[in-house]
Formats: sequence, C-alpha cells, structure tokens
Amino acid sequence: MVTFNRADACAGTETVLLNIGPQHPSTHGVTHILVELSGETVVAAKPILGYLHRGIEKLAEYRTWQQDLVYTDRLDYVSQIGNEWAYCRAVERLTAIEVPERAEWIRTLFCELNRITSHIMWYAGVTMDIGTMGTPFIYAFKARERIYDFFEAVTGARMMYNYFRFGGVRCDVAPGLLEDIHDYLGGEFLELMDDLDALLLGNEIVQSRMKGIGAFTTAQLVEWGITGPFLRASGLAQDLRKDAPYGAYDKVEFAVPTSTVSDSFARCEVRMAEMREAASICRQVIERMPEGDISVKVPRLLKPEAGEVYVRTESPRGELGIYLVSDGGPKPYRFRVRSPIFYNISALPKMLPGWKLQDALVIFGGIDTSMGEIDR
Amino acid sequence: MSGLGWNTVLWLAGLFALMALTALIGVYWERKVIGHFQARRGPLHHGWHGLLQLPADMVKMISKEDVVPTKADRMLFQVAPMFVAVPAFTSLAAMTFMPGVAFVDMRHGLFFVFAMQTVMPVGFALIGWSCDNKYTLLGGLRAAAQLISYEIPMLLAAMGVVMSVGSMRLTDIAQAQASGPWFIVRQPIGFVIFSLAVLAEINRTPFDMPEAESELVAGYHTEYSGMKFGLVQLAEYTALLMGSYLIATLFLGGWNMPLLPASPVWLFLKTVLLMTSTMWFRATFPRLRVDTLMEMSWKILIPVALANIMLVASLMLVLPKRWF
Amino acid sequence: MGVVDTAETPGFITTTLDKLLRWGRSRSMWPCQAGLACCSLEMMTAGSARYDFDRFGIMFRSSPRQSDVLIVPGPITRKMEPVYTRVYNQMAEPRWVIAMGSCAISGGAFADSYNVLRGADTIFPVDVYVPGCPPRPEALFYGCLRLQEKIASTSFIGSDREAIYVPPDLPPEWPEAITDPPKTCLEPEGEDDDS
Amino acid sequence: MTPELAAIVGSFPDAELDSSGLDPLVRVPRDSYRALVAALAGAGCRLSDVTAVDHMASIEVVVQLLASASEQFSVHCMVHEDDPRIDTLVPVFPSAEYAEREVFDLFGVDFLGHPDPSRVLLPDHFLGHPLRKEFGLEVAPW
Repeated sequence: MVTFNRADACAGTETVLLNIGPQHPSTHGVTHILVELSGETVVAAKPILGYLHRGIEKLAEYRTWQQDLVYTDRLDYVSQIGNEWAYCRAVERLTAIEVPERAEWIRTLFCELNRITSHIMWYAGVTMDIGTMGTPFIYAFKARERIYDFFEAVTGARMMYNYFRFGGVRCDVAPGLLEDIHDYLGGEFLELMDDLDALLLGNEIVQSRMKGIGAFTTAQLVEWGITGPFLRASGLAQDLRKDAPYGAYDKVEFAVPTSTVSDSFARCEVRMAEMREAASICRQVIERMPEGDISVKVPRLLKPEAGEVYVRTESPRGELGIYLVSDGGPKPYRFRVRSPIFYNISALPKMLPGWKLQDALVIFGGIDTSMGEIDR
Repeated sequence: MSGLGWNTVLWLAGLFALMALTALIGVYWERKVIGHFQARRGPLHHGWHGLLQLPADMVKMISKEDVVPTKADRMLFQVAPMFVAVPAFTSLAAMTFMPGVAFVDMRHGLFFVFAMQTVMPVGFALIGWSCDNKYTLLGGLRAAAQLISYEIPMLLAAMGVVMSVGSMRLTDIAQAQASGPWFIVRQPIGFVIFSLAVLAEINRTPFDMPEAESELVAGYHTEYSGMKFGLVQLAEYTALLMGSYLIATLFLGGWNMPLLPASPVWLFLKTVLLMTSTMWFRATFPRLRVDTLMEMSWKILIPVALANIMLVASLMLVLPKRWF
Repeated sequence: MGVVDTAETPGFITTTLDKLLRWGRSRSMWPCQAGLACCSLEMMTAGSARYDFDRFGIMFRSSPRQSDVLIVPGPITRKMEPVYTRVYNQMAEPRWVIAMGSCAISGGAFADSYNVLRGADTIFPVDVYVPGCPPRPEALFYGCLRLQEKIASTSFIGSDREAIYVPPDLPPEWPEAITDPPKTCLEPEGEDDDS
Repeated sequence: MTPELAAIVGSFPDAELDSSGLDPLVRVPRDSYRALVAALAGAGCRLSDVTAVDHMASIEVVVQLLASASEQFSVHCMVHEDDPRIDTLVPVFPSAEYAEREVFDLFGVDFLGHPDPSRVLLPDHFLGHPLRKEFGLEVAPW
C-alpha cells in the first residue's frame, strides 16, 4: 500500500495546476481532471464532471416508459445494450412481465458482444494513453467493426440499437447470422485477440509503464465504491452475472477473471481475459439457443402500478443500477441511473496523489470512463 | 560578391532544397509508412498516391493565421522556433556524400554537428516558456532535459569511432570503413548506445515525451499555428535526417558497400532505411515514462559508453591497426 | 483580366494565388481532436482502418491552434459551451465547423433539456451539418467532402466573406474557470500546518 | 433481509421496516438516519447508491444498500422541502461523497458535514435544482 505525504512531495517548491480535460485530445471524451503537480508528481487531483450532463433523468420523467428506452442507449454510449437491458429488467420486474426463454438468450448474446466492443474502446483508450500512435487501437477496431456489422444486421443501427423491448427483443436474429457470429468469435476474433495481447500485455515498455502502477488493496477499493474489472483485478470475484444471475448467465459456463496483483497491468489482463470469456459465452449461447417466442405482448401504453424498483446489472464497467419509481402513470415518476463509473471516477482524488503524471493517466485509463453515463 | 562564387550559391540552393525535400518527403513517407503499418492506405486521393498532399499542407500552413497568444512573451514567441530550426538546418552543412562531394568538408565536421545540436535544447526550453502555457512549459522542459541527458552518451559513443579513426572529419570516418569492417562490427556497443541516444535526441517514439498527446496536448508546439508549427516540424525532420545520416556514416560504412563500388546511393539508402525504421518504432511502441528515460541515460547509457571508450582504447593497443 | 488588380476585377496574380489557396486549404483539412459524446466514437472510427480519413489528407490534430476544422460531435451543454467557444476561438483563421449528429444540429433527443444548447450554431457559425444519431462514418466523410467543395468554391479574396461575430473568449460568469480554476477547490487537508 | 439486519432496524424505535414492495425498505426519520445507516454498515452492508426522489412537499433521500452480493434493500428518509437538510454519509461510506454532491446539485438537499458541498454536474452559476418537480422542462432559463 502506498502512503503519500504531500508535504514531502512539494517541499519548498511551488506546485502547478494542470487541466487534463476539456478540451483535450485524450480519448476519454470530456473527462476533466484537475491535477496539482509538484514537478511531475501529482499531489492532488480532482475530477470535474458534468460537461455532458444532458439531463436524461429529468427528460425521462417527461417521456413514456417505452420512449425512455431511447435514452438508455445514449447513457453509456459504449455499452448500449447493457443499459437497455438494465432498464428493461427494471421495468419488467416492476410490472412482472415474463420474458420468453429465447429472448433471454438473445439478450445475453448481444450483451456479451457489446461487452467485447466496450472493452475494445477501453483498449483503444488505454493504448493511446500510454502513447502509441494508434496502431493497437486500429487493430482492435477491426474486431469492433465486425461486431458492429453483426449488430447492424440485427438492429439496423451501428451504435444506437434500441433493440430490446419490455418482454423481449424487437426482432429475431436473421437466419445464418448466428453461425457467422459463432465462426467469427471462434476463429478470426481469437487470432486478433492474440495480436492485441501481444501488442499490449507482451510489450516490455507497456509492462514497465504498468506493472506496480496504481496498486491498491481490495479493502481500499471496496471502501471507495469501486466495482467492475477494476475491483476484480484486486482478487475479489464480484460479478453480478454470477452473484445474482439474470438472462441466461446461470445456464452457460464462464469464469470470472480475477488477478491478485491489483495494479494497472492486472486490470489490463483481467479485461483482456473478460473479452475472451465474453466470446466463449456468446458461442455457448449460440450453440444452445432454444427456439420459441422472442417477445410477449405488452400494452401499448404501459402503466405500472405505483411502486419502486432497483435492479443491478453487470455492465462492462461495473455495477449498473436502475432505480425506478412509478406513480401508476404512463411516465416514470423518477428514473435514476446508478452509474458504475461515476463511483469509480469519484475515487480519483484518493487514487492519483503520489504518482507521476504519466502514471496517473495509466491509472485513470484503468477506470475505462464513458462520460455519457457519468454525467447522464 | 567577391568571396561568394556561383559554386557556393549552388551549394546553398542545394542545401535549402534538401531541407525542404526532406521535410516534405519525410512527412509524406511517414504518413504512408505508418498508414500501411496500421492497415490503412495513408494519403491517397490528392495527386498520384497522395503525392500532392504535402504541398497542399504547406500551402495551407503558409496561409494560416499566425496566432500569438495574448499572454505570451511576444518577441521570444516569434524568435524561439529559430533556435530550434537554425541549428538543425546549419548542421546539414557538414554532410558529405563522397570524398570531395560535400557542402563543406570540414575538418571537424562531427564536432560541428554536435555543437549545433547542443543549441537545440535552448530553443525547446524557450518555446515552452514563451507561450505562457503549462502544456508547452512541461513539454519544453521535458524536451530540454531529454536532449541534454542524451547528448552525453551520444558524444561518448561517437568518441569511440573518433579515437579509432583519429579524425573528426566525416569523410575520414566513412573512408576508414572502406577497407576494414564497418564500425557496427568493430564497436557494436557504441552503435547501440549511439542509435538509442540519437532516437532520443530527435524526440522519436519511444522517447517522444515532449509531445505526449495523452497528457500534454501537443507538447512544446501546442501554441504554434501555421508556418511556425511548420518550421518546428521542418526542424524535427531535419534532425531526423541528420541523426540517420550520422548513424549511417559513423557505423554503417557511409557510402561504402562491401564488394560493390562506393557511391552516394548507398548512403542515401542507408539513411532512408534508418529513417523508416524510426517510423516503424513510432507505429509500434508506446512511450516510456520520463523518469525511466532519465534513468536510462544517466544510470545505464553513460557508464556503458564510458566503458566502451576504455574497451576501444585497450583494444587499439592490443589489436593490429587494421582492426582498430 | 489584367495582371494587376483593378477596382472591378482581381488580376491574374491574385486569382492564381486564390486558386492555389483554395486548392491547398480544401485538400488539407485538419480537424481538431475534440470529442464530446457518442458521435466522437464514430469520428474516431472514421480515422480507423476501414474508413481511413487520412486518404483525403484529413488528419486529427490535438492542438486547436494547428487545426482547421472543428467537428462538433455531440450535444454542447451549458458547462461545455465556454470550453467549446474557447476551442473555436483558439483555432487559427481560416476555420470551419462541422456539426455532426442531431445533437450538434438542434439538440436532438435532448433539445428539451435544461442543460443542452439547441445546436452548435447558437454559439458559432456552422458550415456543414451532418445528420444522424450518430451519423455513420460514411456520412461524416460525405460531410467533409462537401466542406472540401465549399472551401474550393469560396473565394478568399474580395468581399465575399462575411464578417463573423464570435462572442468574447469566456462569458463573464466564467472568470478563469477553465484555465486557472481557483486554487481553493483543491485545498488538501495538510495545507494549513503552520496555523 | 437477514434477521440480524432486521434486528438492527428493530433496535431503532422510529425506524419502520416495510417488506411489502419488491425489495425490503426501511423508513427512518431524519434524526436517526445516519445512526441507522452506520449500524447497518457495521453489520457488513455496503453502499450501492445514494439518490433522492422529489415528492412535491418533501424530498425523499434513498440509500440503496447491499446486504450481500445479491441481496439489496433501501433506506428512505424524508426531508421537508423548506428545510432540506440531512446528515452526510461520508464518514460511514467514503464513496457517498460524489453521489451526495449530485443529490445536492440536482435536488438541493444539504448534507450536513459534507467535505465538499458544491455542484458536481451543473455549472456553478446554474440557478435552481432541476430534478425537483417544480423545475419543469419549460422553465429552463434559455
């Protein structure tokens, strides 16, 4: 555990305030971190949020339950399906809608595909942060483009799918597509993953930049409210897909990748392993997907009974919670998103002090931010 | 124009043409090479395979507004790029292409090049300071610190070659490799140290901390727009050319080629190959951390370079003259 | 048309120079690498291997001083407005703006919100609008090529260009907030030891 | 909800356990709010989320707690709209800091003893608290 003494770090010198963020070319959108530097050492850090606060929680109160589904895509625009699913699960739990078996499997399939594309965005961000010219990121985008093609074949959109419906999914998967996905994830994708592994984990410069950087204990991370791969890299196998299974997760076999080292490199290893696990889940789902209905009939204008519900799902970034309050009307009374990265990024003031500026960016890259969800 | 004959004018024109061509073709080549490393095509649609891309960039940069930030130190802001560009261009004057074919065949050509490169850190620090911007300040200071640290191992590694040849004239150094093996074979340690130091000296990946995009926007040239940015970039590519040329001349035999007649073509090919390999590094490697970089210079490269000089000196005593 | 400019017609030298400038500027558009929201991912994708912006000489620059085109890839919120105005003001003339996606055009799905501007053109002039939510990379390409045509067909000499009013750097309620935030917001505990 | 946690809730006479909804729900008045959450935290509960709901005349602060990885319940505390003050949870759960700042930002609830009570999502010069019901969409000051 690192102990950091501010007085030692800036003894007799003046500190510099440096803005990392709006508007800055790092690949993390509009994240703004104000860091105080003594030389190249960070002595204090403060994330400044809200540059993308579009007021989704307020707007959702003025739209019907179905219309709000549109906003969930735009919350965390890197793992759209995960958000749709979280919201659908919350509404389904509130209104006691039963989802057909096949729909659950289709949802699991696309959620895991989305997890891969989301981790690819993390990969792009972290490799840019440590200063590559973009080669690993462009290789990783090969896989992303292929998977976006699959999404496009099913949903008609590249990014904003709007695919899930209360009680199922919008449409069935086209014939032949499942085989394509299965073949791709079993062959070409794994070869590409080997390349990506070699470019990130196998690179000695990366190892020297990441090993031992940002080492925190599990107790610290739990206290700071960290969830997701960042926490799992410290050895705590906390994953809602195992702990409180939903969808078809209890019917497929998968491991929760963990590491006991708990540094930035371990976080990379965990995320890379998660991508492989996600591919394996997808292939199992395709092999064992049952036939049947893909959705149930749901009233055009949904009016859940008055009540409230809180549903947590495992998004690629951690524990995503949706809290809904209904007053029996056609619109939600309160729509609240518990964003995993909001909690993760709020721990930065405790994480960054004591590290060099370049290390701070590596640690920050391990969080895998998506400002759309933090600011909502 | 008494002392200034047509010959000099022609050589000067050649020098300027070389500078401009290096930068233009260097940038074009780099964009192409990195593009292909990234499974892309690079510039493609303007001109044949994008050959007109760089002239277009130049036209645009020349016609861009020249922004001077309000709080910047006006005079230094205007002058500082010269402190980088002029030494970089001037050092080109020491290039020799064949015995007798040179801009100026100086007796202390190597010394001249090093002397010119020592001025560049001043320019970087000035650029960084004059903009009144924290990113440029950090970038400029990083650049200055890096250049100063890596000059020492570079000089020490070159010293081995100079001791062995007994001259600082670049022609002599290249000619010394005409009959015997190249210095890369005779002094491999010196070669490795020299190449690493040159890579750091010209701010190329994995030593490109001064312009680290992820933390410092564009490093020391963040505030420069239009042709001032163009000038800094020109200086960088000239330094790249000079660094590659030095490695080729000092360690890779210059214009000599075993079994084949000596020709400037070999020198040109070796230089281009070295330049391309720095682009390869740039496309592949992430960058090091600042303190690792400094440690590498002061704790590893300098002691090893000193040991290398000892080794060369003792071998010169022991081995026959033909070898050392 | 003479060689030298007259009051009515620009001369040969001027028009040739104008053609050269139009050619150079339209063939070398460097967008500022300033991401905002979902559209910025598609903007990145446009630079990746499948689409490859670099083919057209479009290369992302990280410093606004060195870029020519500002692509606005998402909704501009009230908190972001001064930042984006500043980025725009930092860019050297001549500069162009592409509004990418519905949010940058009109506010899109968030047009009702209390915190979102109704389009980027409320704070600076926009040259090309690329609709979509988000637009596909191909659509962004089309937008960029249209902007290229626009630059190539706009004369830079003479009175064709309208004067553009750009609001001052930061609105009065944002004193120094972006460049130098007040030091008090970073007051660590150990600071006042001497008291 | 496990019997141990129910016993802790039972030891607070003014706290009321409601198991009729989808998840167990504890209603507690403002005075014993932090004491109750601290006692639950002492029994091993983790914080999932802090948020609020505006009920016109009063604002309900909602704390989502996790008894275990799969078991969740919430603690609700009403504060009046004219006096929206409540104790902060930061000494109990350090991770609540930004979430409470957000509740302050969007609802105008003051957290007493909070280390950094300032707006987090909205610009500092923003007037009003947008997630309150009286702050309609059309009153946006544009």
